[in-house]
Amino acid sequence: MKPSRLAVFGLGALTVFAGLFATQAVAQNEQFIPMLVYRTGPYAPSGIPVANGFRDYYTLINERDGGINGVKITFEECETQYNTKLGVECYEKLKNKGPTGASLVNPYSTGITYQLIPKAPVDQVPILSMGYGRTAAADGRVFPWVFNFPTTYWSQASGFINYVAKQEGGLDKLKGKKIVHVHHNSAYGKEANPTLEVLAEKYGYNLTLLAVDHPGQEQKSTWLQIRRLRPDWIFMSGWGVMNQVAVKEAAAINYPMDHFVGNWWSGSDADVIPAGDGAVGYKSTSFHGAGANWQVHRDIINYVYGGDEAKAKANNLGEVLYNRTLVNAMFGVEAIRTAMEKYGNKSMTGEQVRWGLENLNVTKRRLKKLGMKDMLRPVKVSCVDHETGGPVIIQQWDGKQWKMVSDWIPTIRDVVRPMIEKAAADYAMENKIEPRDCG
Amino acid sequence: MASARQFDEVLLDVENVSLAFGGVRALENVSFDVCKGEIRAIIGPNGAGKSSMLNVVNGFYHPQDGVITYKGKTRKQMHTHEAAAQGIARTFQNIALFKGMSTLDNIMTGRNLKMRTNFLLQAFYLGPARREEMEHRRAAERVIDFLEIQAIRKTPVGQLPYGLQKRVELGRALAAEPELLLLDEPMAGMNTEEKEDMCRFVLDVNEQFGTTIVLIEHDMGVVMDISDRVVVLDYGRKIADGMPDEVRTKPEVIDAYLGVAH
Amino acid sequence: MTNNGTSLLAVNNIEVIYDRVILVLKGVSLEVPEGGIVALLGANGAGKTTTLKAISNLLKAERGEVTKGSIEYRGERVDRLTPSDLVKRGVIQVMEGRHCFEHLTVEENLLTGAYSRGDGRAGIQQDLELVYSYFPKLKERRHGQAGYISGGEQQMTALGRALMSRPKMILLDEPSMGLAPQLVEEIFDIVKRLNQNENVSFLLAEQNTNMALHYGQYGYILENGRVVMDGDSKALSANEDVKEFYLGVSGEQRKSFREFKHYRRRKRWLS
Amino acid sequence: MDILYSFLVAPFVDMWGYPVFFAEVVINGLLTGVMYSLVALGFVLIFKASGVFNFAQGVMVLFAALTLVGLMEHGVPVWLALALTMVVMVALAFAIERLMLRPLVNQPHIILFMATIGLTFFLEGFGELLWGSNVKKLDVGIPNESFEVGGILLNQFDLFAAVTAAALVGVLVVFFHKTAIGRALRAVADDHQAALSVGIPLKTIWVVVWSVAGIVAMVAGIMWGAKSGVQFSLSLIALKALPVLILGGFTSVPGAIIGGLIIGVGEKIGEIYWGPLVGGAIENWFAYVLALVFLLFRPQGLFGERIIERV
Amino acid sequence: MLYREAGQFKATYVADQAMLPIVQDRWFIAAVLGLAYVVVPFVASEYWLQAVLIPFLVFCMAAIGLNLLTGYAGQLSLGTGGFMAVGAYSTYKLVTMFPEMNVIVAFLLSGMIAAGVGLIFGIPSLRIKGFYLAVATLAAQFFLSWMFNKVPWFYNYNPSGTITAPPRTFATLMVTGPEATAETRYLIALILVTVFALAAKNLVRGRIGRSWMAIRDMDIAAEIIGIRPFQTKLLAFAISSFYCGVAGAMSLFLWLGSAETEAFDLLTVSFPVLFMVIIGGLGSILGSFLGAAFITLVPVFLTNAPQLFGFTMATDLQKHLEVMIFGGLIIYFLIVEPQGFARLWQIAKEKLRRWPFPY
Repeated sequence: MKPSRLAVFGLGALTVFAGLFATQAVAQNEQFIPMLVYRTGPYAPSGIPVANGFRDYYTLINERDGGINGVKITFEECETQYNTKLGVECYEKLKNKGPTGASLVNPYSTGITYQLIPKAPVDQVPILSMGYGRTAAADGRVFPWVFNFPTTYWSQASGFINYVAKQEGGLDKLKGKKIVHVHHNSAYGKEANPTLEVLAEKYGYNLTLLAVDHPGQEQKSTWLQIRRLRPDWIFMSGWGVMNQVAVKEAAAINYPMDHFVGNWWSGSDADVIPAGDGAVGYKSTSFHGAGANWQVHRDIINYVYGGDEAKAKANNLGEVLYNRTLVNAMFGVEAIRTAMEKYGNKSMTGEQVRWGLENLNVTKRRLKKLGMKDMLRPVKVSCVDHETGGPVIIQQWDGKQWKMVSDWIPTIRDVVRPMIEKAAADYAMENKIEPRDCG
Repeated sequence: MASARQFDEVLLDVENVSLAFGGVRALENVSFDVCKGEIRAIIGPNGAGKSSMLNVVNGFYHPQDGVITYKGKTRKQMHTHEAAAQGIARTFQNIALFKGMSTLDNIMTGRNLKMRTNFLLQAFYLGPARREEMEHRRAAERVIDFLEIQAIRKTPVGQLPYGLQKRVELGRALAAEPELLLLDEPMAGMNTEEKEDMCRFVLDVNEQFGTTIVLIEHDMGVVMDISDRVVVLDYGRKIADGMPDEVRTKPEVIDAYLGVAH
Repeated sequence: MTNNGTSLLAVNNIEVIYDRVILVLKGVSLEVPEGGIVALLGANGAGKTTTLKAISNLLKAERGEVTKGSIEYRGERVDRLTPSDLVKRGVIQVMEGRHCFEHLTVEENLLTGAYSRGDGRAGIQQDLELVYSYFPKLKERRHGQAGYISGGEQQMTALGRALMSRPKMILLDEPSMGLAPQLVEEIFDIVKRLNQNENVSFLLAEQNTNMALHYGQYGYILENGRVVMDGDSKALSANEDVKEFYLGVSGEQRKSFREFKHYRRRKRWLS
Repeated sequence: MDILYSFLVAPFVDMWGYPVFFAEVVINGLLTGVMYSLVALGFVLIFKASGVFNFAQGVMVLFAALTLVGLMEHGVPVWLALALTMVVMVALAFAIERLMLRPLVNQPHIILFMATIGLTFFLEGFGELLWGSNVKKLDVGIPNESFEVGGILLNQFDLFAAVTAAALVGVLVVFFHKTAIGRALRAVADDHQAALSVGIPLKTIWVVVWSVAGIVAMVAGIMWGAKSGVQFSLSLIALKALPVLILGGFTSVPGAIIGGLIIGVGEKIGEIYWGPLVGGAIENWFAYVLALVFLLFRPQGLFGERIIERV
Repeated sequence: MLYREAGQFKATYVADQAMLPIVQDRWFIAAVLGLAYVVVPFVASEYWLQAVLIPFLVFCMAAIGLNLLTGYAGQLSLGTGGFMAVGAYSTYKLVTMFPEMNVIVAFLLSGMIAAGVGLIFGIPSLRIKGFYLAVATLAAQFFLSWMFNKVPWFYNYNPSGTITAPPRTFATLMVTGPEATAETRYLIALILVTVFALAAKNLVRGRIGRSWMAIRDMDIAAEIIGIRPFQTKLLAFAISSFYCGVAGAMSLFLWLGSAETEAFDLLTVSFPVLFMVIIGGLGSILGSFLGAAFITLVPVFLTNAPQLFGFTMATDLQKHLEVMIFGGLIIYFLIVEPQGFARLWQIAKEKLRRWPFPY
């Protein structure tokens, strides 16, 4: 390259960079929600339905209702590739957009959530990490800005034990049962371990923890160990390609698939499709209904896709993770709505949305109105409890789709809650946080 | 022709050294001595074990058999850093300069053993480190002046023509202020003019600093003219040893190495 | 060059630049007649190797470029061809420092030379025998790894490898480098025989002026990227400057290397 | 003492006491190893013939599998999709030669390595741009039933993969050592410039090698893709091939296989018998430590060519 | 003739050995430093500091560290992420065990711990060379991240296994934790990088740098000169790991705020740092900066480019194009100048020196 061309290149780059400094003009009466998505990279199969769910729900609110009480939702996607560092970059880029900045952030990644937790009070952007992130954040006294309702990993694990007990005919039948937890060898994967260990002590089942190293393409040794152990139940906290391989390997060693239960990040359509028929019977937990036969889906087909059902299906309508983000988007929108009841129908600030989240009360009636009747359980958040310890439900893959095969299974609050409070107190001490008084 | 100089103090004595790689014998029972202050040449056909001999002397190869006496101390084998610390320096057949560095840096590297300051002082370029650096820079400049390579001081050696690289390599060896200098084909690939220059440097080093020199060379003219004594190797064995004029008339040497033309 | 009309290779006023900044050849012209051995003499760094590489088109691999002038082989411009095209036309270079394929056996090395030929196994086998007849030592070492044979054998391998392509013209770079006197002679003898028996022309870059002028018919002297003198071997050998600076002879006597320590005459053709 | 016992004695007692299970571990290790070798082979091919450590090999596996599965999703029959994918891989080889290798001829290894990283990024984007990032099921009709032989559970698919890999290696060994082009490939690996000078056209050689590596990548893509579905993560199996390569030597086709087998068996035994003592999931680093131990005794890898060093 | 050296004579060796003997270079560096220390903190938005400049500085530090090892001493390492993790986790442990400890002191101590770990994993370099050596460093990478994940002591037994930088002050100024402003964190990072870049430059132009380069260029010759290869390589491993360790501590405390081992992954840290070193220029401190700039800033630029030019496209399409262009640019720059940006910079200077004459 000649120096002149180099100079031109450099100058061009400089001008463009300088442009980044300029702030953009924003319209009033809009509610901005940032969307950290991962439509590419190793976790894209999960990220695509997640991103589409958010997009479709916000669009639905704008198209059907004309926004939240007349305030239009604006949103912008930023690609993170599920990479923590890109996630933080996206967050920084989007947190001040819109007339009032980001209303709330749904990080959709354990790593990114952890990064944002300390920043939230400073930036005044509440975090809604629905069913993931830091479990201890369920203690609203230490984590006023973080919400993880309707339920957490720890509650989920206790729900799984309750489900096993039910299948086996009572909690007392758990004694001597062999349960294996196959988990991703990361902070996320290990979340359920303490709960399962505490419950093992309490109910007397034998727990074996088998870690699978990232990314989990090769799990022969794990499944050899399982073949030798012959456990009665397997619980799995997997992510990405690990799920698909695990399901395939389980089928290959002829493990009874209906005793193999994934957590709610191990039970999406993408996890079972590659295994083909082998996956039939595989179960997973969830906290919302599966399928596309809810009112909200019909609304989306009509308002978002102009009645084009095929196109909606091509955009993951009704898939597990799609439904999950509909629920997630709904919680965010309802929190904003709650805040507006107090602060008036205009753009809410992060602080106001935080109040909305903390005072969120999604009732059965409200759910029906939203087109999500029975799709999930009502949720009522409080200052102390940002989790609500909601129940889980078990879904099963029948070769074509996920079907709910259980009732709502309660979680074991009296075991989980003290653990959460202890973890939160430790965090508060280490980071010199004075827990607030929730009266 | 060299006027027959007289030397009596033995600096290096190699006795019955044998060296083999796998099954291949590179040296077999080779003995010779090098006296302090002389220029000693080693000649022989390619693959006769000449370079191996140098490698044994400066500790890069460890002979299976034999002993080496250097400065009165006898040992079975040298270690490279020992050899370097005791004043043995060398150049290589295929130039072994540090290609990414400048001429000056290459020569400064030759003084490495004489430098002491630790890395903390260096990292912050504090007093002693700076003083030491300057002191050795002066020494390096003396070598540069001596070899007349001032103009290429800052040039990366990879960019230098072959002849100059050879000269820089000599400079690097000289910078260590060696007592014994091993030169492995210092004039290979040079034309007459360059060889003349190189000879001049070799002789000057020998005369001015009293450095003992062991030299491998193929150009018989050079060997005959500048060396005091010559060892001839063939297939790892010594076939002749003595004054240049004696050696070149030996029929074994003519058969194995010189050919009829010389 | 005087004996015109049958020029096999003609280099006309070429200029070579490395890395887009360093000017190495500043207008070099030379000719090689059919069946001739032409020597290219000069100090290190004068541009001999660069000239050869410019002809064989190996420059590009070193980020060098022929920016001016032309190179013709049998009257055809060849400066835009790839090295393998040139080998097919019969021009092959034997690089300085041998460059054998270390991990291949000697015979495999030789066979790579036949890569660009299309004339089947029999022809190749025949040429292999021919090469072995010139270099009987290689036959003994045919299954040895080329990385482990001696320098002289490597030079033979490199030359033999070039022969396997049935060349009309070999660009030979520093064949004598690092070789014992006896071997040097052997190599040059083979060059001569190849020239006579197989009618291969040679362009020979060489430090060993004595040898080069002894075996070559014509010579060019290169300094600092320019041709400073040319002429047939006899004329060059008789030139006072060549005698003094390239042959090391003053008057009728070979000068001792000891003498240069004290006195030297500077060159007349300064560049 | 207890610790010493549980590390040094108990695992062996276990192996001895349950020989059938131990055999199953070993056999599964071997079969996994073959799968690693399939990926490692692609690296070896390119390294051997052009001295390039091809960082993009993992992405080429993904790209080939994506192309195959993408075509099949569009209703192209399996055999035709296979053929078309091969064509695509060959076309890719042409493009790589023209746009990347030719301008970088004769550069140091590390630079070519870096260029393949650029290629990795490019192919990552390009593959997913063409075929999307969603996970795709790959089924080319390889049987996938498990059956038990003497208490050892075997899977047809794994056996099929092993046979395929063995056949590929056989073909490649013959190709490298018995054909003129194979010889030329090795010559190029030794010395680009010398190869050029004797008239070996680098262009052709590189296109051939990258095409073959592309086709090997396709085979690896089929085998691995059938396990996990075709998705981005497929490109990460390259990491599994690294210790295999290092152990087997970058330049040896049989080395890739033996290395794969050693790593496969070694890491399974390590994980199953020693993993639980330290909390499990040790396979990743264990494979490297295993390779490291071997290297300390043979610095050029098990079958790598000897480093020829002269002064 | 903009860039004239002519007329700048050096009368002493001290002046001649100065880091920047040419006056134009000194002005240029002064201008860059002025910009970085004075202008940037006032002008840059939080996004710029937090998402662009601080990571850039962290990676500069790591790249300098790796360049010392790979570029100067010639030892290929893929363990950068592992050594950074050592730095991050030891700082975390130190700061939580001794809450009174000055955080910068903790950074330096962690650097030393990382140096110790680097030393251990450098031992195989005695026997293993080149690409094969990568296995030792990869073993380090995987083993270390496994260990920090597996041994709860390292993350103070917290159930999530994630470490969070606690708020700490440096002479009343809040430098870590969420309360610390981006400007403060940026300046601290900048000071660290400046000091250590200077130290690195001093090291490589002195005895130690020369022995490293000697080992890199021709280990046998170096050995025969009297450079002990083992000690020299180990020193390179230790010092390089020290830099990486400090970079790791910086990335946790000044940039990310919270991390698990995944933040020091092979694919997201070790390889990119190696790319920076190669594309910036092996064996060049300036190159480390240029390489870090290329690898961290170009993607940011590409992400933001479409919006700046006023057109929008689907997120995934944009990302795919972005990745493709980034890959293409790497290849393009390598073809333009295989020896990296540092060399390109030199050639540009060379041209300026002669400008307007062609040669």
